Amino acid sequence: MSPSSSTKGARPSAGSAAQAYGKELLTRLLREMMLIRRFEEKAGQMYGLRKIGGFCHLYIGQEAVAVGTIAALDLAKDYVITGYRDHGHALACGMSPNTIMAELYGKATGCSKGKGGSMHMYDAARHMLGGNGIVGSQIPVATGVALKIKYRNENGVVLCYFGDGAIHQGAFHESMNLAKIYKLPVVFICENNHYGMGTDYKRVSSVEDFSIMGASYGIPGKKVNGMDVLTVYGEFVDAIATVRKSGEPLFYEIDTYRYRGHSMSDPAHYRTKEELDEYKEQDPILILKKQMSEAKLLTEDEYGQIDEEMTDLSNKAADFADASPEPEIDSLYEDVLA
Amino acid sequence: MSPSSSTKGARPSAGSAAQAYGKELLTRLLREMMLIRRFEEKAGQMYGLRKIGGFCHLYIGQEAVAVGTIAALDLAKDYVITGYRDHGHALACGMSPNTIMAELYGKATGCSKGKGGSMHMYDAARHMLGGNGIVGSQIPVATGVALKIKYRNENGVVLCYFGDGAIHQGAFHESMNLAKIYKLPVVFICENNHYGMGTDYKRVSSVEDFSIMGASYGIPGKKVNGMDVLTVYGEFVDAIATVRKSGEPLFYEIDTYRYRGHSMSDPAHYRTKEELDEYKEQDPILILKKQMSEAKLLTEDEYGQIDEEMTDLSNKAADFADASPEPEIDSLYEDVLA
Amino acid sequence: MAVITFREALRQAIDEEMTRDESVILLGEEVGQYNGAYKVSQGLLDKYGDRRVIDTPISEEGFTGMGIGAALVGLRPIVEWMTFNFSFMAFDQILSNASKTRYMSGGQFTCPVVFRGPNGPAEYLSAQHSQALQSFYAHVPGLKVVAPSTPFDGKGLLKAAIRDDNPVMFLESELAYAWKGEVPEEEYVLPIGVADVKRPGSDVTIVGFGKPMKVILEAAEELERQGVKAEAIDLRTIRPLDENAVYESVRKTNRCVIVDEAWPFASVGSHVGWLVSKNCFDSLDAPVEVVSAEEVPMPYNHRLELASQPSVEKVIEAAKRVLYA
Amino acid sequence: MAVITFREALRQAIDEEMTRDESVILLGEEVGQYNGAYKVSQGLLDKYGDRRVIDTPISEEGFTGMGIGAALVGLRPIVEWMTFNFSFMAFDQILSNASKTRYMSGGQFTCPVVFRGPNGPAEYLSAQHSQALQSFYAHVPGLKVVAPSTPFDGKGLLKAAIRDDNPVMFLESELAYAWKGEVPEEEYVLPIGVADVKRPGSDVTIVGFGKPMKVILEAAEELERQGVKAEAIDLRTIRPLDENAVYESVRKTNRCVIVDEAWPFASVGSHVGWLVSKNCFDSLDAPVEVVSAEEVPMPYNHRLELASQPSVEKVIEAAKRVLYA
Ligand SMILES: Cc1ncc(C[n+]2csc(CCOP(=O)(O)OP(=O)(O)O)c2C)c(N)n1
Ligand SMILES: Cc1ncc(C[n+]2csc(CCOP(=O)(O)OP(=O)(O)O)c2C)c(N)n1
Ligand SMILES: [Mg+2]
Ligand SMILES: [Mg+2]
Repeated sequence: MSPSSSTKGARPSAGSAAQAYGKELLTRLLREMMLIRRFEEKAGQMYGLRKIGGFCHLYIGQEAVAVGTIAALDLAKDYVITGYRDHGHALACGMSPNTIMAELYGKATGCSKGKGGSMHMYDAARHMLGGNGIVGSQIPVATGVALKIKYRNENGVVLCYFGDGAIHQGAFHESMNLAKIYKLPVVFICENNHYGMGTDYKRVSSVEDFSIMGASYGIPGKKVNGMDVLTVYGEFVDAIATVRKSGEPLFYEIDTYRYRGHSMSDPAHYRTKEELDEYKEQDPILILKKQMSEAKLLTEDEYGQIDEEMTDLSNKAADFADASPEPEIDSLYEDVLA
Repeated sequence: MSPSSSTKGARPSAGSAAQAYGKELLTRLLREMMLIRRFEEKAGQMYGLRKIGGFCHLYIGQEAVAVGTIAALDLAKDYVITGYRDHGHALACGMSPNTIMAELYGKATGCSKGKGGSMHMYDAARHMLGGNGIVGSQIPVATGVALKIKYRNENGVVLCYFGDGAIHQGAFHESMNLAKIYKLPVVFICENNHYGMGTDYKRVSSVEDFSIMGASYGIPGKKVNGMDVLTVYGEFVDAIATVRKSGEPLFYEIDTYRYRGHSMSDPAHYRTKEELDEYKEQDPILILKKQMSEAKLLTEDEYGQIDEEMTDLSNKAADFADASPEPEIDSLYEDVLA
Repeated sequence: MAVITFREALRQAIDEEMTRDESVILLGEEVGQYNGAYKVSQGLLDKYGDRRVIDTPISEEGFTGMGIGAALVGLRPIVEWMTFNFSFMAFDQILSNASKTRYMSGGQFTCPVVFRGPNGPAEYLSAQHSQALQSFYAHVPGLKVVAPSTPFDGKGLLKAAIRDDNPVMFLESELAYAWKGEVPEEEYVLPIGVADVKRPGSDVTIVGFGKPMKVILEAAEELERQGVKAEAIDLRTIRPLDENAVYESVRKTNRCVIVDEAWPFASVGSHVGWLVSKNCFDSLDAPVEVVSAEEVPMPYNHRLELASQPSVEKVIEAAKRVLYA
Repeated sequence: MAVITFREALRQAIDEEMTRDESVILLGEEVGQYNGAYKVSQGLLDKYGDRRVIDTPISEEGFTGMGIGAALVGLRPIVEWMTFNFSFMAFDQILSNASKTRYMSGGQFTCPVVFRGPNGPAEYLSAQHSQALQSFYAHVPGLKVVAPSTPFDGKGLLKAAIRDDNPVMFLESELAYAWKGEVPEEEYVLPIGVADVKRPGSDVTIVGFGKPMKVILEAAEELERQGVKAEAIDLRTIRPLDENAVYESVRKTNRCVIVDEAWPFASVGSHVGWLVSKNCFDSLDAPVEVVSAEEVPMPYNHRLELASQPSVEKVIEAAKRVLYA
């Protein structure tokens, strides 16, 4: 991988890629993206009904990133760690919609027993390490996870996600250097959805192409189109194979977009309707649907069925959460210390 | 200035440069470097006699950096800020050896009334802002000083010094970005003396040429030979003119070397005698002396006289410090709040 | 007097001081174009332009240091942290530079910077975003720490903080931004370091500051209904502390409860608890009680998060304990 | 029993635990090739190699987070901060991640990491390098805080800290590294959370921890000469606190002095002062005194720096005050 090559790489065209990947894989990617989409929509609705409170950062529009990257992992030995916009990554790691929705409801059946909420999805068994609410704070932690992988010779890889806003934290700089000097198997992934809250990333960034920042650490950096899940997946199959072999870090800027506001209360006046619409035309689900249809790997019927299934899973997750018990008051004092 | 050009720039050769700068300027640079050298030697001796305690980071070997850069400033409107290895910068800013030595002795006549010590030399009037003991902590502060210069349209420049060890702090990364996006008149200067305490910078750095790190922030970066004061001075006359005009930040890695241990108690086993000797052959004072002699701007006598004068100033500084009173015990409670 | 929100009172303070003194600037995440994450800086970018109202990247260590540097050479920056939780990123800048440069330089520099933003629990935000962090800053010589509980106090104290030549930590609250209160039309400034008796009483002294004053005053009302006259003292400033105001009251009531929504260990609450125990030793008829947060990170679940915080019931119970009632 | 230095006792603890448990690693600035800035890790790189003894760049936030991450997935890192002053750079990692991940994940993760290094005033180091920082960490649920005062306690408690499944802040002292004391040849581990009576007495209880225990014991000797029997209690662990050990003593002596070399406001010292005032209310014959650092950044000048710290004289005076002597 050469440093800072452009968004459109030398991969096979989407149509032929679809053929090559085959129906099973593509259907899996589609199902996962659609599950995230429907789940998030449901979560948004339930937030409106005050079943969910506080911050709730939806991932709608960015599905191809979590799904395309995590699909390339083997979570028996690999790990995922991300920020507060974490429902998508949690679902892509195979966490059940029920446990995630229950966590959003603050119920005892949630993955974190109702103590974490939207920003803190964890699943120790599936190697999902959260869910960090502090911008950039997960990046140093990721290097430690990679250090353990290396120490134990596990041949695993850590995917560490953060936003375009997080890249200006000192934690990014320190972690990139640490990962390089110790040769740690971690892929740093900047999900550039163009905004950190209300701030267009160009307003607060010295450079527009973050991928060049890898050069300061001798880490290959590359920018990838994050609206096309096959591009993301193809890139990450290679990337992860590279890291398993080299044991060394990589850096990706994945270009993406969030359709909703930063959190639930954000009217998003900082961007135009035109910009939003433009991205919606590149919707990752629509793109994959089109690719699959063109490759004759998906009928409208099949699509409709998947949609229904994912909607149903999301509704059931809400029902599960609704029916779940509140945590006992005494649980307040549990889990502080081991 | 082009990013990451090599150590040896396109400047005139040393001999002709010497001619061009003229005797007055060269003598000034020589005197300042020799004052630092003799002062530091004296401080080292007095430390041995326990007149000075705690950390005492000598600048011997690095004189050309502080002298060559600060000579290009106009301290009526420009500012200097550095780390704990600050005696050299303090002297180059024109602070009196007496006040600095008295501070080292912890006396009431010291620049900080005996409260700061070796690491915290300040002179508000001469725009010397310290003297920061926390590695990298002065770098964000420098951006604020530059912000004020810009805010008040003062056409000044801030020189911000830090070590090869400090460059791996998050503060460096955050400050570079801030300086660029706000277009702040600050020159970030990494004094690469090859070691952060006992650590060879190559052991903890992803890249060997730090000057390339400017590219992550769209800031021109350049590596300069810091053993030759005329190279440094020439470079900084240009750099400061550039910043006064553009109002934008620059980044320099200045290659230098410290002859002594990190602080007084460091036997410096981490480097070879050969390496040290090699650098001593490039001694910045010897080089300038040679350049001046060759250009017939300095006789051995003149050199001897300067040496004597600087030794004398340093001895007198020790006498002054010795004779100065201890601070009153009640001064303990002063200067906490304004 | 106009009745305005806490948010508006703070905005007025900043606005008036920016008009009054050209060296005052405001910087932080989303303070400009977005008009503030919690809208305290609404309209200020339009009014003062991006030279004086500066949107920053998410670089707390960097822009906090930038505020400090600008203060050391003559500006009077107001640094907004989106919340105090993010001040951890800037902890070194605050401790090593803001609080110490004056001392280390033998008084050569002043550092007139205000650090402000919401502090303390809000709702449904869980552990990393819902913490009361005053104990950390109250501990540090070289800082002042202010925590107003009403729009009136907020405006007058924020103006004082901006005019103060020292670094001032100014603690606000997400939940209190919408609270309303009377604020005079004419200009006023309140002194830093002076407590305020928010409700006079003779049976028990209840001491607090910031958002929990609401809980205290509600508890005091309920106690009144039950025949107990509680005196409610609002410290308003944590550092420097108006000790005498507290002692005067306790010497009258002989009983003291302190409310602090921070964790108790090494907190402002327990510190005042020790001060009162020591300095009113002969007046106290009962041990001093501290009502604090439970010793746990903040949970997300609403019932749990409420259970972890000081409440009207807990304050009443504590008051009854010191009254042996 | 061998008489060894504090430094050597700590080194033995690390060495033994690294031999015992392959998941223990050591990382920090200069811990390897340089054998430790204060030589605590002397010889460990040679013995265990750079896979287990890891020199880091000066990136406290980064390598602290690295230690936390490794701990969350099964290693047991010992993170050395060259001094606790530099932990400010890593404050977010400690507070937001080390202390909270277990809670936020509903107990799914443990974080068995030890953060250690010298804390508290040394000599001639001035404001940024000479501070006692226990108050910050003592405040935080989810952390344990240990501060031994002898080589024996140091070794036994460091071994316990390394075996503990929680983040432990382990506070050492530059000046105490050279202190000597008896340490058994055979293996032992001391429990975290148990105080120790370092000197029995009946007239006044003097409570402390860490380096100031030396001052306390000297003061107790001098008091003995003057006919006063002071009981010296070494907390050893600050969080969790062995409250009962203190109360038991105070209920016997009826008088209490606490010594804490940190600033007093919102400190461990004043917190224990409140606890004792409250829980020994009926036993106390005098107000509880706290001997602390003066409320100033540490000055460089030696006379001033000594004047700013707890001293034998100050402890004796405080003891006499509570004895009305
Ligand atoms: C250290 C810190 N500073 C500020 C915040 C408040 N905050 C939460 S999300 C956010 C924007 C982050 O943007 P980005 O990194 O681009 O991620 P995105 O939300 O776009 O996924 C901010 C400022 C925070 N949580 N942590
Ligand atoms: C944040 C922080 N970490 C560690 C230290 C201890 N320390 C003091 S100087 C130093 C080495 C710094 O090296 P470098 O930046 O290269 O500067 P030099 O000493 O070579 O001038 C270290 C680790 C410190 N003062 N601050
Ligand atoms: Mg973003
Ligand atoms: Mg160096």
